[in-house]
Amino acid sequence: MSSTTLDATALKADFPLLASHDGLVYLDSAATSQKPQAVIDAEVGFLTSANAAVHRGAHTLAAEATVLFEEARETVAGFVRAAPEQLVWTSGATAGLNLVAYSLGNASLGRGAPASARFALRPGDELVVTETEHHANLIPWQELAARTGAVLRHIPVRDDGTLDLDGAAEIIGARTRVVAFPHVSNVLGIVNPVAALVALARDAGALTVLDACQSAPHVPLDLPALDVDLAVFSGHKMLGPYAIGGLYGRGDVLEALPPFLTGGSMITTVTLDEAEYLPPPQRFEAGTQPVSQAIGLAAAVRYLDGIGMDAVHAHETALEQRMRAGLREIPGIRLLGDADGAERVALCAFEVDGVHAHDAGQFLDARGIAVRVGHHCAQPLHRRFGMTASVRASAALYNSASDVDAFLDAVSGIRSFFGVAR
Amino acid sequence: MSSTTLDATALKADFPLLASHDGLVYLDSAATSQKPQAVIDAEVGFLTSANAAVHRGAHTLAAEATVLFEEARETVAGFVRAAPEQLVWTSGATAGLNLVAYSLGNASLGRGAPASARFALRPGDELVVTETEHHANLIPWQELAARTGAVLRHIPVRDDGTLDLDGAAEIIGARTRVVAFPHVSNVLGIVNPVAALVALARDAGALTVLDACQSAPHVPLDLPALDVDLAVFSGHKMLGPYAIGGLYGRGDVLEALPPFLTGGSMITTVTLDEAEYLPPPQRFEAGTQPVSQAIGLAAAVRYLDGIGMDAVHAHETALEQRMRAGLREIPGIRLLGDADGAERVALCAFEVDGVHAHDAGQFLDARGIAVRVGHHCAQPLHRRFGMTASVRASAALYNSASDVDAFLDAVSGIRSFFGVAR
Amino acid sequence: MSLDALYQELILDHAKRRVGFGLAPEEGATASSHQRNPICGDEIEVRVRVDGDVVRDVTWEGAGCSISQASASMLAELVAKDPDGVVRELPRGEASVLVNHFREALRSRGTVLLDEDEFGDAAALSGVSKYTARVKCAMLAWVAFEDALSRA
Amino acid sequence: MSLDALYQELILDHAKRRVGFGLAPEEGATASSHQRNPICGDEIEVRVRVDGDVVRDVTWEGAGCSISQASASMLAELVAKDPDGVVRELPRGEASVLVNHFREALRSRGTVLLDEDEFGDAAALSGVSKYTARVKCAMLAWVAFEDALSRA
Ligand SMILES: Cc1ncc(COP(=O)(O)O)c(C=O)c1O
Ligand SMILES: Cc1ncc(COP(=O)(O)O)c(C=O)c1O
Repeated sequence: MSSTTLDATALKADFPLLASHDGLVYLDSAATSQKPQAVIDAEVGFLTSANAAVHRGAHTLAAEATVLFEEARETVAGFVRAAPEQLVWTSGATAGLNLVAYSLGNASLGRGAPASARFALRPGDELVVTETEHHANLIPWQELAARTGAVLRHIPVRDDGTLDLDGAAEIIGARTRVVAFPHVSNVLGIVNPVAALVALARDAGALTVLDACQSAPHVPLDLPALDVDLAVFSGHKMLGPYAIGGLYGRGDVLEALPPFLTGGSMITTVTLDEAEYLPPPQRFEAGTQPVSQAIGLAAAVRYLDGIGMDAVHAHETALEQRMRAGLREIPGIRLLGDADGAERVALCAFEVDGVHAHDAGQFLDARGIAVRVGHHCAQPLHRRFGMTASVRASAALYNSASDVDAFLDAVSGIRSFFGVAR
Repeated sequence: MSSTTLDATALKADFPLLASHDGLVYLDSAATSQKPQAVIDAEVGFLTSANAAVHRGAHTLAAEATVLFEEARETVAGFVRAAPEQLVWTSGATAGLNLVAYSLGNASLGRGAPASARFALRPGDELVVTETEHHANLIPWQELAARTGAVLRHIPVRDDGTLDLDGAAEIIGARTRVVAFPHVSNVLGIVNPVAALVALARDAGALTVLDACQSAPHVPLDLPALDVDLAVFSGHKMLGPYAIGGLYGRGDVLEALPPFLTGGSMITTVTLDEAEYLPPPQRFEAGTQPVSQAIGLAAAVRYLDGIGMDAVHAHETALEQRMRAGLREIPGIRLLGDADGAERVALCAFEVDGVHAHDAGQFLDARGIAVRVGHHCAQPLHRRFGMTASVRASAALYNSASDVDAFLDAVSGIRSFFGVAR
Repeated sequence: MSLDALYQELILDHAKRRVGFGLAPEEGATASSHQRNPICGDEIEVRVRVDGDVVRDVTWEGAGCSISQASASMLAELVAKDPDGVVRELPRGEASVLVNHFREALRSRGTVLLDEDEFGDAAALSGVSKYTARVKCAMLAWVAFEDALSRA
Repeated sequence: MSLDALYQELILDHAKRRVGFGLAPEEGATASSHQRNPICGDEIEVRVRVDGDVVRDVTWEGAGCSISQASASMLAELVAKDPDGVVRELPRGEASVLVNHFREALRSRGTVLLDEDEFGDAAALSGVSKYTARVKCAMLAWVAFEDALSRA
């Protein structure tokens, strides 16, 4: 770790919720992260000193607000190494994925500029996702398939949690129009081989869509270098506010996609009967935008960059190894997707033999440890592993080794409390 | 005004931006309102003491957050006299109107439960809006028409800014499937005759959609009593946070509409190939919701209710009359839709003879008066009145009579500054 | 509240004993209801047999957490069999009242307790009402019972 | 900055005089560009006539605020006619450089000023760069000019 070490216990002081909840071990960051004071201050500062409508007014406040809003776009785009015009604000990852799916649906109905026609789907065309999807990267494609007659196919996952690339190579082919997959699954925590999947998709001439929700807060991201066409992430999972997210897109792809949401601020000329649309990113940003949230998210990525994503990643990798090694030692614990040597984020999902996930979670909660229980919006993945629910512990930069130890200690007491340990 | 008077100058102290910008006359509330400290405190309080994923976790924080989030729904629903399950969170009015338009589009493609079929549009079916629409209540219907083969028709507006109800009665008929209109236009400020339009729509068996963006912050609203099927409003225009809004729907209507955005937290069972959806409101709330924003919006409506919407309305009516009377006296001012005796909110849009709106706005800004200039996302309405842009002054509860006087004084200097006054 | 107060012996015990587990064959005036908890994916099927105005039998199947399993077991015992296995004869009307009282207490966030005379072992579920995220777990079987009854 | 510094005499004067207003007939190597400001709906049409490597003529039509009208007028004067009406012969390459310098100064938020020797009357538009919301108004004609030139 050397020069990239970080002191998580000191960092906690930056997070008012963690600082004020003594003894709380928050291991639910994959659901939503806690927010540093800097993010709260940025948003409150904007609301109390510069709040006004952006891209619309000529008055001083409005001009100031517009500048701050567009600077936030530059900052957040820079965090994923993108140009500002490649970043579309959304209300979150779910909204971003729906944007893409509906935009393709609109292209299929003949909407958009002539260039949009290349995205039109026809019956028999194939959309490809993985068996590991969060519902947000699954149901929008199911619905798009149902609306257009396209067929949805799934890349299988192996028992050890890695994607079956041989299977992927068989599934992705001439009929494939879209390949959508998670950078990191929110249940398995494994960093998927983006380059291999992108290569398969490129060969097939398919559009690639990356769900970067669970990687953006944890690993250094260079979206243009990953060479995907589109990618989404959510602000609230990366230390930022709720109700904001980003959709990254290659210039030529965004340029050719028809609009999704329509309304104010995304048009040039509107008559009663039709409208002409602005270029990206505005084309996809109808109506009043999440202005203070954009400024909050910019503060969040500045905070992350201040620490350094390499340091964050190194710290979290150490936590992950400690957590996984510890869980492997506890009798009656079954880890989902426990591949050896996989590159991961600090996230472990597991079953406790003889104890329902809800009960296990309740037991941990009573010991001050906040984890998530349930299917984590990934029912097909749980079914694939023969279960309906699991316990998931997920760490972030503010967790320390002692958080992990407290968690492991508590987990080792679950089965005896519920009378199933022998 | 009697017992319903309010002291706007005292109220300003509740709004940190107004309190700290000495001499600022903020008359751009129709674009976005300023936020009282109570709203900021509610959101920050949540983020620093109870922040966690809602409807998902079993741990203490998550359970607390869920309770606060659902209490916010009750509060905001109560503000418009609706039941909690009749209120769907959206990211704003634009998103709410797109939700309705896309949901109808999905029904037209055979999606949704069998009950959704009654919303299916066929070529030749008619959608009706008014000539006064904000682009947010126009373009989604243009696009829906283009996707389904339906025809979009427009209720004309009279020179005095009132809707032509005779025209409406001719347009709304057996082919009409949807009638969408603003409660209050964001350029004319006139409260439209909801009952008359709803009666026409009901007779035709059409769905009614009310854009309540510009009424919710200013007049007491009882959406069930207005008897519309669906209605939308935006949080940021009613003292609340950005990135949140509400969609109100009658129970049977929401129950029958197919989902729009899909993803997590809106389903019961998901397989790799299909999903079953929860009842409303969750069916329409895919993905992580604007949690802290919902709590902020609840604080905003509590603040408004604390003052009393009757008092707010009475105060703003007085401001409106002062502003309109004053503008009518200034040579070279042409008010848009200047009907006598119309019920209005405190909003005046006007042209200054010989001076472009942008220049007029700049002049006012230099005198500390923030107004909006441009087409205010209502190009067809401006074209109808023979112009491309206007100046719009819009007040809210925190404006005082002296704000209006300062505004009028400045307006009367515009033409001589630009050398067009004789 | 401590964890032991939530997971009382009686609850852990019922979760294991599972009174009424295994659906009775469909005969006479029988109706079933299938309910799901969308958060964890747990499912339950509850079957009732009624005889004129009287609830004769409640059986169930399903998997879930110990709260949901215990709650189903306690419901089955309360409605259809007393602790000694003697068959009860609960009128339909009273069964609905029972469900309503149960719902009210569970949604009360700890302010309304379940009465032992009325609820028997199920009174031990009072503590769940302070854990708002677990109320659904305890309610699942009761909602299924109410729904099945309405169709029987 | 005061309003008078933004709305200098020269600007208000050009907004009225409108040098180059009225599109010249299409003849020779002519090209036009139509640009809109989506915020206020203002539109402009700019037409250029080139002769080999030399810009011969810039004319325009459109309505807008005084900044946008003055900017178009100043551009027409600068590129095609000097203040005494004598025709200039600006090489294409220099014209692009001019537009780039203009854009740079206008986007600089007041840190880069327009040089009077290079820009003539248009140097009076320097002040606009502090009003970020008005930069589009001043740029409109120049963007149209650049676009027309690229197609001529
Ligand atoms: C009448 C009307 N409808 C819809 C909208 C759109 O609201 P938002 O931009 O908050 O989505 C606005 C405000 O811009 C409005 O004034
Ligand atoms: C992998 C993944 N994709 C998508 C989402 C959806 O994100 P959001 O709920 O913020 O829209 C999540 C989080 O819930 C996730 O973990």
